[in-house]
Amino acid sequence: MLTEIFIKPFADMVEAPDFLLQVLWEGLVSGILYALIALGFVLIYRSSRIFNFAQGIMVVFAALTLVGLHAMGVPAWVSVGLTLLVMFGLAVAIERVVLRPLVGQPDIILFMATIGVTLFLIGLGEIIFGGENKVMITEELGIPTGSILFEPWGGLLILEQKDITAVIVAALLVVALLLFLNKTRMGRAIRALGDDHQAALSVGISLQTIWVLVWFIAGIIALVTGIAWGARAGVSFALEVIAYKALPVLMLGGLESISGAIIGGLMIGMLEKLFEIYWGQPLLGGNTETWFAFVLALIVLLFRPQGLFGEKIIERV
Amino acid sequence: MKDTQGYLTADGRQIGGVLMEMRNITLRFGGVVAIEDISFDIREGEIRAIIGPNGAGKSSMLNIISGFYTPSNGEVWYKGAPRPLMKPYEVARMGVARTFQNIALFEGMTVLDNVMTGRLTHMHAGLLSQALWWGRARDEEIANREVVEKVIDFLEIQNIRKTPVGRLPYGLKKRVELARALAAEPSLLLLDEPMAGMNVEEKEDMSRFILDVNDEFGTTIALIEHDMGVVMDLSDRVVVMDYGKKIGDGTPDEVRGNQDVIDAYLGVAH
Amino acid sequence: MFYRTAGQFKTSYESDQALFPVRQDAILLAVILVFAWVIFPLTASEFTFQTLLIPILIYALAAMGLNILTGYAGQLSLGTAAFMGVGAYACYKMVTLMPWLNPVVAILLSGVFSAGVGVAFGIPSLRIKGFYLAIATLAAQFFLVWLFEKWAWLYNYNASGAIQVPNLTMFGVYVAGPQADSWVQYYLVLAIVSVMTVLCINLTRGNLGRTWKATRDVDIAAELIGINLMKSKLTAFMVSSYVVGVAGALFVFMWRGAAEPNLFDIPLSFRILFIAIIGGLGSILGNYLGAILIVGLPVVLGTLPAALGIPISSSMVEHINVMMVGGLIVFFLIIEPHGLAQLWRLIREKLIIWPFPH
Amino acid sequence: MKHITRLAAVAALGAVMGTGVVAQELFAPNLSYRTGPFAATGIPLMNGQRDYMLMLNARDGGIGGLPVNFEECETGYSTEKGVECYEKTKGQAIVTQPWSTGITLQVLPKTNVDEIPILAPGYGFSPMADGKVFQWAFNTPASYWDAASMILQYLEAQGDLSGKKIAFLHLDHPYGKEPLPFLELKAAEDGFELLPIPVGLKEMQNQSAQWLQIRRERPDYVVMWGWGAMNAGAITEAVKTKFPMDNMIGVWWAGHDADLKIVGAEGKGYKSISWSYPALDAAVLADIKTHVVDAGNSLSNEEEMQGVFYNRGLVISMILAEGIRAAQEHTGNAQITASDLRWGLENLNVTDARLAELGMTGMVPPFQTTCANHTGHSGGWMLEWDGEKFIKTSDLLQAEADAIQPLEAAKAAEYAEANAPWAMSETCDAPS
Repeated sequence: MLTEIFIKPFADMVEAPDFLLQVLWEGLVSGILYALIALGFVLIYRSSRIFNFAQGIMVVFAALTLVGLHAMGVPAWVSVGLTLLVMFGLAVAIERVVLRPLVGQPDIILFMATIGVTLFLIGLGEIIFGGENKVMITEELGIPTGSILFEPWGGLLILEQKDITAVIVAALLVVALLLFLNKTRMGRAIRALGDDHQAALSVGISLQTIWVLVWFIAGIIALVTGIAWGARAGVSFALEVIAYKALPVLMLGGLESISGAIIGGLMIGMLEKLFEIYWGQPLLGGNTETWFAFVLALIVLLFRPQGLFGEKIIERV
Repeated sequence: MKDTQGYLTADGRQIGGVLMEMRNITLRFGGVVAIEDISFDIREGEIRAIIGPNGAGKSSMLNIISGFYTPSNGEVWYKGAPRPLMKPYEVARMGVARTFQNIALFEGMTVLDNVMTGRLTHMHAGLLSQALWWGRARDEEIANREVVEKVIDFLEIQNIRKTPVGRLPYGLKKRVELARALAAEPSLLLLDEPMAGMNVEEKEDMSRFILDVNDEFGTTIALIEHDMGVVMDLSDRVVVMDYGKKIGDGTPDEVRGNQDVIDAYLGVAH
Repeated sequence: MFYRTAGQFKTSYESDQALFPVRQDAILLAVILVFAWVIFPLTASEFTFQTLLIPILIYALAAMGLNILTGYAGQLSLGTAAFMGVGAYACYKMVTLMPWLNPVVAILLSGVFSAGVGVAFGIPSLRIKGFYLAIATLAAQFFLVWLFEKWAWLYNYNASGAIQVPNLTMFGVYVAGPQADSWVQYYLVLAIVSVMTVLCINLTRGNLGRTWKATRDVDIAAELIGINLMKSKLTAFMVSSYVVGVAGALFVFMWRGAAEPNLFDIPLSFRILFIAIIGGLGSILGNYLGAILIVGLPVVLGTLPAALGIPISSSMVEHINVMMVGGLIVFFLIIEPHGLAQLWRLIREKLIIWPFPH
Repeated sequence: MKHITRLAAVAALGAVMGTGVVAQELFAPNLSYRTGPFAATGIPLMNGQRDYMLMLNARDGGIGGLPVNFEECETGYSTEKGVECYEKTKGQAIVTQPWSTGITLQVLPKTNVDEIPILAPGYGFSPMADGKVFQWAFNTPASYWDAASMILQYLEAQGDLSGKKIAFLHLDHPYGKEPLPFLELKAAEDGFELLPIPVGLKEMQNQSAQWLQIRRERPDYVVMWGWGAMNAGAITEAVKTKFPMDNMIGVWWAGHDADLKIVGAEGKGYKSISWSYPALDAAVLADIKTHVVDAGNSLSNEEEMQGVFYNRGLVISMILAEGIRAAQEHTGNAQITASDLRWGLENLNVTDARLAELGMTGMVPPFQTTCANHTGHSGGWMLEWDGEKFIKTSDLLQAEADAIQPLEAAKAAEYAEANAPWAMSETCDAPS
């Protein structure tokens, strides 16, 4: 039994390094998508202390809008533009209808409100778009769909071109976001908001504007995530569950840390895949990915309550 | 070692032996030294003040007394024996009660329930008894309510008994917090800036209550205060801290004449 | 007028601590009890029993369990359904391993197992706070549901992986399983839920309740006035999980009749959280109000279009239902973040001084 | 007490539904799911079922002169909602069509007490075939064990299975686990290695771990019991992993045109066993076009109507309609009760001739039920994806009755024992 746990998995890894690489690659692709969703959470949390559970449904909503518009005959890239417009409208609506009346309420109330928004969007989305699984307009958007084969060590490594595209686009998005947050006035205001509302206000941008903007950015992230994930398995409401995968990332990386979300996402993506393939499937009957990330984050937090990237908190009275 | 000899205060009260003694206390946070090698004692029945300018380490000292911080060096002696390393709640159970600088009342509860939490350390009924509201739980609830009502009468907050504390004004909140600490019937009562943020009238009220508590129940009180004036009238002996060091210790009159203290308060360059 | 409290004086602390210091409250409760114990059972249809009366009681109990943890002790949990599952599976194992066991005893004992598991998963609460803890409770949620799937012993190696409630009798009457009559199950649920409610009220108004609330409001201050935070949080996890576990056992044995693992997945947890929050955190009454709204409303909405003769497909009704529940959650949070119980409290205060404006 | 509440239920429902207790119609509700994660596969089936009944109402004025009230109660594939729908409809309904194996398992014991037939064509609990034990349950015309048996036969025809490795990719849900007992039995008998790979409900769209496992284990075949979003997920992953499509076979619920369209030509060679086939030239389709589509009453669309699932929906409603007709002829009344319908469903005889009369030639193999045999074991065809649509690629396959029946009897007896006291019909000779 002990060898099964401690020796065999590593022996397997060494024996088939091409397979190990494939596992890591799959983990990386999932991880980057987790990171993207986690980023949406972090941005909103930093600027408004809202734990936005609706991030998952926003992914679905954005993807459905895109596909739906295209099905109506709108050209692909115009659909992307219109979808962004819809996401902006959604951001404004959420700010007006939900956030503004709830300013100053306890965290848990705001959290519940986002769950309310989630349900509302599910119902609305199903009425508008219907529940059928839809095909993401991958080719129309000019995303390459083939795959690239490598043969390292005489083995086989399959890299899907759309996964590669997803990784590149996600990386570009992250870089763009970091530039925006660090180099622009608006971006700095958003970052400052995380630390101090007054400081942010002194920049001369109203809180409302910042909120709308942040929710809109979260909407853009949702659209990118939706395209990338939808390209893999179609677009339907079942996509919503990937939002849960971002939660342990937040635990590990911290609710407020942008770099934490990225590193945490990649780490969890790869580790959960490794665990599932080398330990979960042979020893535990599989499907460990549903909980592995949570349990990992829990254990890390037990020893480092501030998360991997947080600073130690000195409690005061 | 036990010092049983007390002293007589100016107004003629007999102060008893040493209740608590701080021996060479040092506290460091990482590289920062918050308190450096401070010793003093608190005697039974006295009102002991710790004063000093902002950042002097007063609050840290109070936190050490109440067990919230553990000193990096030095010992805390309590009731004639060194206090082992313990959790804050264990310290509280040994008879140390306190109030907080930025009021820490339980906002979701009524005044009565808040004060009742002061009696927690005196209630021991089991889960089952409480669930059934029968036997020990019920008896305790009634017995402790009587104690609490006495405190409520004493602090003159009868009329707000059933009001949620969230609705009270600042000054009353401070008084409720004092009530909660008093309800515990502590051997040592710690007051963390009891007058902070109060107007003159409220300060006078609070001073009166502090003196009455000390008078009526003989409770030993240690308080820290930023504002020198009130404290001098109130306390029997004063410790003065500055930049984590003790710069004076004695009766208010002695301290007032101390050059170091005057410098610290007048902000003479070090 | 009806709620005038003038003339009702308390002469002892004991009577001041009584459950219903105001007489009208007691009368109102008596009326509700008569409805619950006599009028509903006599008049309710099978459909009403199965879709309104029984589930509302069970959901209210589950929410009460969650409320103890989240509303009273301030520890946000998103894993309620998993603990219900522990109760349900424990009950299933007990009645299949020991068929002679009285079903009510089995249901009450099954809470002990969920209490144990609850304490184990409550340990992180000593170090982790707020949303981090909420996410941590999701670890329990996902891990336990996975375990229900994979641990075949739990469902007696049944090929479908689901558990099926056998026919159980008590004093010669069927109380669980397909042979049991709805009204029998209703009375049983009502009795258990009533008793649990009284116990919960006692716990939350006494010393333990104050300990929990202190932990919730200012945990540092709570510790400095002598509260052992570990004990306070873990007893909250224990009591909460016990209640939730009993609710889980009732859920499957007195209502659903069968269960598959993913029944205890996150949507159920959220549903119970909605009930607790819409009803009012830190309130016992609120759980009932929340359950009536969240469980009852969709049922009523579902039958409305047909009753009014509006030609609308059932899937559209369902979509609108989901939207409405989402919208209502936001709506109620905006008009009264402290829930329906607080709304009732305000109305009651108004009634007490009515007809005088102040 | 029970009687009173039952009466009250009927009265209340009558009031609520606005239909009245003695309505002149056949109330045959459907526990549909057009929402939720499985809606994608549910909608075409529901549309097919609905259109067939609407067509009968429009063309023939219903069945035996009485219109069919084919009301849908939305479940979203949630068991809880399903039970609610069951309770809501059972007062008047002559049948319950639970969809979802989860709901079937839940209402199965209830129907035995409430005495309402369950019609679960091609799903539910395989031992329901044993009509002596499951008096009220019908999984006509074929069970999951039939499916597993036919798939194995098909594979055996490609070469001996002993020493081969078969991965069983399934939804981790009662539905997906259903064929396991039979597959395990056959694995031991035929000497192949069975590798069950569960897909959790949350992983339906992200099956990379499962397919990495398949890549590592290198099975000769992948047999799939998938549903909803899982099918599309699995098929895209299979294409990506370069698993030979020829060696991948799904159950009939994993043969949905829309799922394959996502991969298009790359899915060529993928197979699905099926007891129904979209015979697009069948007369019934023309009738539906005339009476339902042209009248603007269909919820479907042209593309969907050419698919396997829509046409299967038609067959499902046909089975119910035939059961009703048989019951009407037997009792001589147009207004039949739930227990009359049970007789009807136990005495189905859908022959080739009858199919021709119905205009459904080639859409389903002929089958016959009896009191003891509630499945009928119609057999099925292997369908293959040609890049654009599914085509028949085999002759009619028949399940291996010898292997299935003892297992059915054993599992049925086990079920009855676990649910004792369980009402059974000891003899199948007594008239119902």
